[in-house]
Amino acid sequence: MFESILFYTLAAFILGFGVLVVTARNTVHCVVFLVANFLCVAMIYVMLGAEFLAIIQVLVYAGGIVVLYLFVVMLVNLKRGPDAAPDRRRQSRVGFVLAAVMLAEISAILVYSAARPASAVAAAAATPLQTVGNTEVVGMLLYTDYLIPFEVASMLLLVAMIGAILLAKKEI
Amino acid sequence: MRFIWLIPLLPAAGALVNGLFGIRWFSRTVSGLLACATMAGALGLSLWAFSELLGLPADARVHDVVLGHWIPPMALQTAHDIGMFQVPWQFRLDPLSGVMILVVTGVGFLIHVYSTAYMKDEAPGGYARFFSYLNLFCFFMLVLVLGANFLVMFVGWEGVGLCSYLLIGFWYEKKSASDAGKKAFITNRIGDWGFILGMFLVFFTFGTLDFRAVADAAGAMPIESAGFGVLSIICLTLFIGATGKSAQIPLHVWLPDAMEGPTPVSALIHAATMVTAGVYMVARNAVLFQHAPHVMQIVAIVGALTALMAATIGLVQNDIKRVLAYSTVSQLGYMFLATGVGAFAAGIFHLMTHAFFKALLFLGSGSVIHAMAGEQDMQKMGGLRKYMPVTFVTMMIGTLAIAGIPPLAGFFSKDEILYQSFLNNRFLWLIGAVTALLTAFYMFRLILLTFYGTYRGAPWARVAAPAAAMEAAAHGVRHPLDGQAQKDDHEVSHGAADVRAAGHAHAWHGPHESPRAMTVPLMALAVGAIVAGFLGIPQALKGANTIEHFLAPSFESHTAAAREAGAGAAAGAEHGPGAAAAEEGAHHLSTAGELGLMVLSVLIAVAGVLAARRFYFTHPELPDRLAARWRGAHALLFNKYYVDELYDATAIKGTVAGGRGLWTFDRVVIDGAVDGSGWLTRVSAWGSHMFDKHVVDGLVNLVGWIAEEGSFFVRRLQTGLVQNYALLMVVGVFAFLTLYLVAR
Amino acid sequence: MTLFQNHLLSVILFTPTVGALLLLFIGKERDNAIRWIANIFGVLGFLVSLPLWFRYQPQGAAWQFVEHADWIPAIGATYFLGVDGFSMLLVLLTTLMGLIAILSSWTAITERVKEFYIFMLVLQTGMIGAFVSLDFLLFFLFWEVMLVPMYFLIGIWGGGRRLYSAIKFFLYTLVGSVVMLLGILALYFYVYTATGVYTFDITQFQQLTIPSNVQKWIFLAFFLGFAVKVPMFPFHTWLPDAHTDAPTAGSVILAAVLLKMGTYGFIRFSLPILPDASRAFVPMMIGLSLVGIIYGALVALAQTDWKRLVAYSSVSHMAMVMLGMFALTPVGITGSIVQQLNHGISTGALFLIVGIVYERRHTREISEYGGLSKVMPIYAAVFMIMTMSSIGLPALNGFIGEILILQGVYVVNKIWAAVAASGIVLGAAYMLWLYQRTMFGKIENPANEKLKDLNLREIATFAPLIALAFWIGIYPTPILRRLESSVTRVVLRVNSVYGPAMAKAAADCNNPPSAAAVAAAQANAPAGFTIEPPCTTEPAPAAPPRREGERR
Amino acid sequence: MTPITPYHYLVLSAALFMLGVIGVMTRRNIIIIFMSIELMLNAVNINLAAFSQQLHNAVGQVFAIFVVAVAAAEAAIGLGIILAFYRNKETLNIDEMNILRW
Repeated sequence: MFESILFYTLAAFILGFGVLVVTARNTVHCVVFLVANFLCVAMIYVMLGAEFLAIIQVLVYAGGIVVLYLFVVMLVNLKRGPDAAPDRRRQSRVGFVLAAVMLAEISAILVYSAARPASAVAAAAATPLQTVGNTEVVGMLLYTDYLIPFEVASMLLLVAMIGAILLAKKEI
Repeated sequence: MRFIWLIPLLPAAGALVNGLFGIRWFSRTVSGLLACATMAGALGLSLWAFSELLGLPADARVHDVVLGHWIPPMALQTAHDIGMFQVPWQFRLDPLSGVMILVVTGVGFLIHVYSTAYMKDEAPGGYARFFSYLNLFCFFMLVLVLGANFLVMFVGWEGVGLCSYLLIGFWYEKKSASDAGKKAFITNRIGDWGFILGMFLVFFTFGTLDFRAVADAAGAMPIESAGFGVLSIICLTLFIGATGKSAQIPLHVWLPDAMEGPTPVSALIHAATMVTAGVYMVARNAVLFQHAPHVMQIVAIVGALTALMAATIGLVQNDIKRVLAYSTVSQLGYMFLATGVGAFAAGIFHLMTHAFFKALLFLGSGSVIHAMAGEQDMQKMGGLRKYMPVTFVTMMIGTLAIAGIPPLAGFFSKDEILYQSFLNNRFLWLIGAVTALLTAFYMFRLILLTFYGTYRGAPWARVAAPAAAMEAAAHGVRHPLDGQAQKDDHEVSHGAADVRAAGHAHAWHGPHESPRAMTVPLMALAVGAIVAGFLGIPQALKGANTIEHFLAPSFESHTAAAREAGAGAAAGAEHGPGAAAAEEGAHHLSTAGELGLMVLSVLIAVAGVLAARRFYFTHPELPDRLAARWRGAHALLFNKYYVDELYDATAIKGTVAGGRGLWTFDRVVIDGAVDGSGWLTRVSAWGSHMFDKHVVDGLVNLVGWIAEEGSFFVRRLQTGLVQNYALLMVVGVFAFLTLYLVAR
Repeated sequence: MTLFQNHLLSVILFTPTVGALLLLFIGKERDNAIRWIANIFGVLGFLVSLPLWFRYQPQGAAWQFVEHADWIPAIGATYFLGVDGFSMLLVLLTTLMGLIAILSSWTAITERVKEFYIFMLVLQTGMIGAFVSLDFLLFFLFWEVMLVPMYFLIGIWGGGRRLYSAIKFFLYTLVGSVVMLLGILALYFYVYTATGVYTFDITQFQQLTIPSNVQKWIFLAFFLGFAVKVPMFPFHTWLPDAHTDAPTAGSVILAAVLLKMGTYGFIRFSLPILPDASRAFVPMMIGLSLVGIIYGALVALAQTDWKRLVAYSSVSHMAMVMLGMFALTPVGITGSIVQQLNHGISTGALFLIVGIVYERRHTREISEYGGLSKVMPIYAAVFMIMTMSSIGLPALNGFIGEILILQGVYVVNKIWAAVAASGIVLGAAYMLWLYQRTMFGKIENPANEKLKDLNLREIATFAPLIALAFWIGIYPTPILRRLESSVTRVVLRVNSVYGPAMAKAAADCNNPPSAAAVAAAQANAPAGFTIEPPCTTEPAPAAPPRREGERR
Repeated sequence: MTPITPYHYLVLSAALFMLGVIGVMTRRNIIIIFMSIELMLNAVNINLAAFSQQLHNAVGQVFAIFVVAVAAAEAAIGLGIILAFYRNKETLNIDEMNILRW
């Protein structure tokens, strides 16, 4: 019961902040709403038993990436509003409608599948929950089976870092 | 005698040193001395070698020296089986080459000495160049006579041709000189064509090129009296070579022109040595020729005709050197007549005596020309007897010798030839006798026109004006090295062929006796012209005919059997199978008959002399009257039977025109075909280009056009707006989702 | 040093390439540095090739200095180098003439110096490569490599209608070589069907027995490729143009080495690989050669352009080479090879001679000259020697070649020899006329009065050629000995008449003459000379080295 | 009230994703579009975490971590590009990023 209440509350916040992010006029406001959204998502993770992911979410997203956005927003310091001259060929309304219809379709699919759960999913659900801590499991996986992707990801980050420096510098 | 190879190499060394260093750095004295010293050394070595040769028993007078391989053995098909083609650098000293090296080095040495004075007015560079060429000539001539096989002989054969070319064209700035050199070389080359073909056939037939081996092999073959066999063809082709080198009909045309060279050159090369190479070569292959009697006949006829023709031309020439040149051609004809009738020894004997008196005559004429400051026209001489007594006396000796007045050298050798031809063929004897008459006539014409009568030449300043002398001196000082340029002046003023250097042009004090260095060789040669004949006093005169016996071994085949046969018999009575054949054909005359012939030939000579005296001394107007009366004949003779003109009009013009024609053919037809195929390629390229552009490319363009026009609408989708693309993506996802929903 | 010992041919082959690569790194404007480096590599190229002469064993294996490595295993192509006496001499000729050509260009080339020398060096690699390749595909590669630098040499540094000439040269040769490639491929696939092995190995080709109708077609294909290169009448017209318009160094290389590719091809490929066809085509080959001898000489007589005259004399001389070759006798083929060397030496020198005055006067018209003897005596002397060498004066190199060729031909057919010998007369005519028109007479053109005689560098370019001319003329034995085994091998393939004789000579060789005979011969010899024993003939040729590990 | 099943999470994530899509398609400020993309990534992460929990398999979380890493990289690069773009064009309007057109 408590879980349900928590979920719906969080879902409402998430979607609400999402709508605000998408619709807010002021970019700084957008960023703030985004942070709130991320925090709520982190709580969803906790609900899903993914504590480590939640921590990461808070640290990296809310702490790192969003700050990056803020910096950029400050740096560019727009003089003329980006939405001043909309291009009429963009048909944003079509996109809006399309997204809504798709959401409906996906939901329909989900509802339909929820009515007839697949056996495999049911079988997996029957197995007991993990006995050790979540972080330990994730760590074991990351540093054993997924070591190479992990290293590749770190390479990617390094490259991204260098690339970002190069791009952001005024004169190379 | 192991060092006979040094005989040719000494002059070669002299030529090399003079050529490499002398032209640049040596003074006249040094280069002249060097050249004379090498020749003296060669002469000394030759004398030594010859004396050693004499010391050997008569039938073993052969010495071979092999320096090494020239062409190592290689298998080659011959007429019989597969033989080995190989040529060693091999020299051979035998009686024949022994006589020849003495002639070459002896006369050569004297002419070298003579040249030191004669060429004195040349610039030092030209002087050294002259002696370098002269030495080189002696080298090649010695290689020619010492070579033990055809190919080594051919080295000398071609080499003397080269030197002749270089020396005739020594004053290369004159077109006539370089023309004459070229003519000599090319005419010789035509003869060489025959020579090398003969040489190839010799190898093909005998499998060797060695003279001795060839002679031995040929001696074992039957005499080809019935028809033209392989030996006859060999001899004929070799004889073509000999006609080129020895200026016989039809290749005689180069020798008179060769007088463009300096006079010592004419004396050495075109009288004494090189032109006799053909005779030497025929004599060297005596055994071959003896086995080809038909060719012998041809040789004799060609020789006789040449002798007669050249003598008739000599009658009317006015250039002193040209008279001598035709005389040389004529005497060479005699030598071929001798070899043609089988009297090889007589031919070589005449060659030797001729070398002495003709060299003497040429050098004498050089002395005259020297005295006349380059004048060569006998019409403009006369009365020179009192100005240059030594030259006169020596030349007179030479003339008497060539005319055949006993007891001078020419008498014995010429008489021997006439006697032998009388034995062989009376008609040939008749031609020979007529030629002897003509010879005596034109030679005395020469002497009379030159030395007797009154002086008809250009006047000269009796007392040299001091100013002129000083000017000449100053000129000399100003242009000490500019001999060529001064010579040009001279040439213009005299227009003569044998041009001398400037000294005379500026300070000519009239005809005068030549310096010691020129007269001493004259005297030496005069002595030779007197005594050389005593080597061949015929048995009819109680002589021993030494030279014939000495040379005989060189004209026989030396198979073991033949040598034994020869050793057993009395000397000269019975030769090897080859020589015997010639002897057998001849019928011997009694001693009285031989003496009668001798008296007859002396009478003929005297008749010629007397006729000349009548025409040119006592009644000097006669020749002109005769010439006027027989104008056609005179013109024919004066123009040398128009042979030059004939050759020029046919062979030379024909070849050059052929060359031009072929060149046009080359450019138009052959290159035209190449360019034409290039043009065709380009035309077809253009055609396919057009096809490509309008048809193939047209189709491609059509497709492109359709695509372009069709895409004009579609391209509107490409707005460049990122969000439009995103929208399209979403549409796609939407479509898939819808499909999923509908299809499931 | 082992690299040098075991890979001598590779070292020789790539020394010029190294030079060319080095030149790439030199600044364009440093002309003198470029010249020095190019010359040093020219000399170096010659020096490294000298051991070939000394270490070649005339009685040794058929192919010496062999190198073998995979190149394209899939099609059986290998990097297979080796020389016999014949190709060894041509390699030496190439390195020497390359050196001389480079040396002669010091002042003649003033524009694009760097490119010029690079092309020269690359060209040299191409030429050497063609001579040392024992793999047909490798040979073809080098054969084509030669074409490109030569094309640029003519097209960029030439004179007159240089582009026309360059393109003509390129296309003409290319047409020939494409047909030749067809022949090579035909041979290649024939060998595959016969033996089941894909190979381009020439030593194996030379042992095949191919049906004579197949041989004929392949022969014709080869003929076109090689005849264009020789060049034989009537495929010769590219030569005068290319020679005339090429720069001096180009003409020298073209005459001295490139033309030898054709004759080399005939001797190396056509004769031993296709013996039946070679015999069958003798009348055609001899006919074309005889026409070429006379025709080239007559056309040379009509020339007014100095270089063109020499070029046509080349046509005549190369026809002589072909004549000797197709006599199919040991002497004829030996003479043919010697004459190739001679032609390289004397015609190369003649082109250098033209180049000397062309550099000073910038004209090749004969009528522009005259009387040069007076102002340029050394030059005149050199020209005289080379003229004599060219017209075959005895004791100079040209004579040896001509006499061997003519003697070799004579024993086969007397008429052929007689006709060919008349070419010698014509040769004297055009060369002496040229000499007279240029060297003799008075100087009538004021431009000639101040001409400078040869300087030391120019003398240095001629000195080796003159020395060689005399050496070959007077003592050719060392060269002829080195040729014996090659010639024997070819003759045994193509003209089996000589088999027994050569076997006998080999037997003689094994039984040296008695000591007494040697002593007797030695007694007659002058001091300081030794009589060589008559044994020089190579024993029947040893089988070429089999390749270990046959690959597909 | 029904218990919270993975399907709830999936619907949530789909809705969040569609919000992101709408943002990407309707906004013209590049920064906001980027933030919309972040929303979409978060939606995916929720999805992964949900399945991880349902399948009792931590691999989903591992992937989510990778997604976070990639998102960080993408943000860094993307923002760098934005800065560069802004320096050149003085605008953040996506409509003016249209020079890639045909």
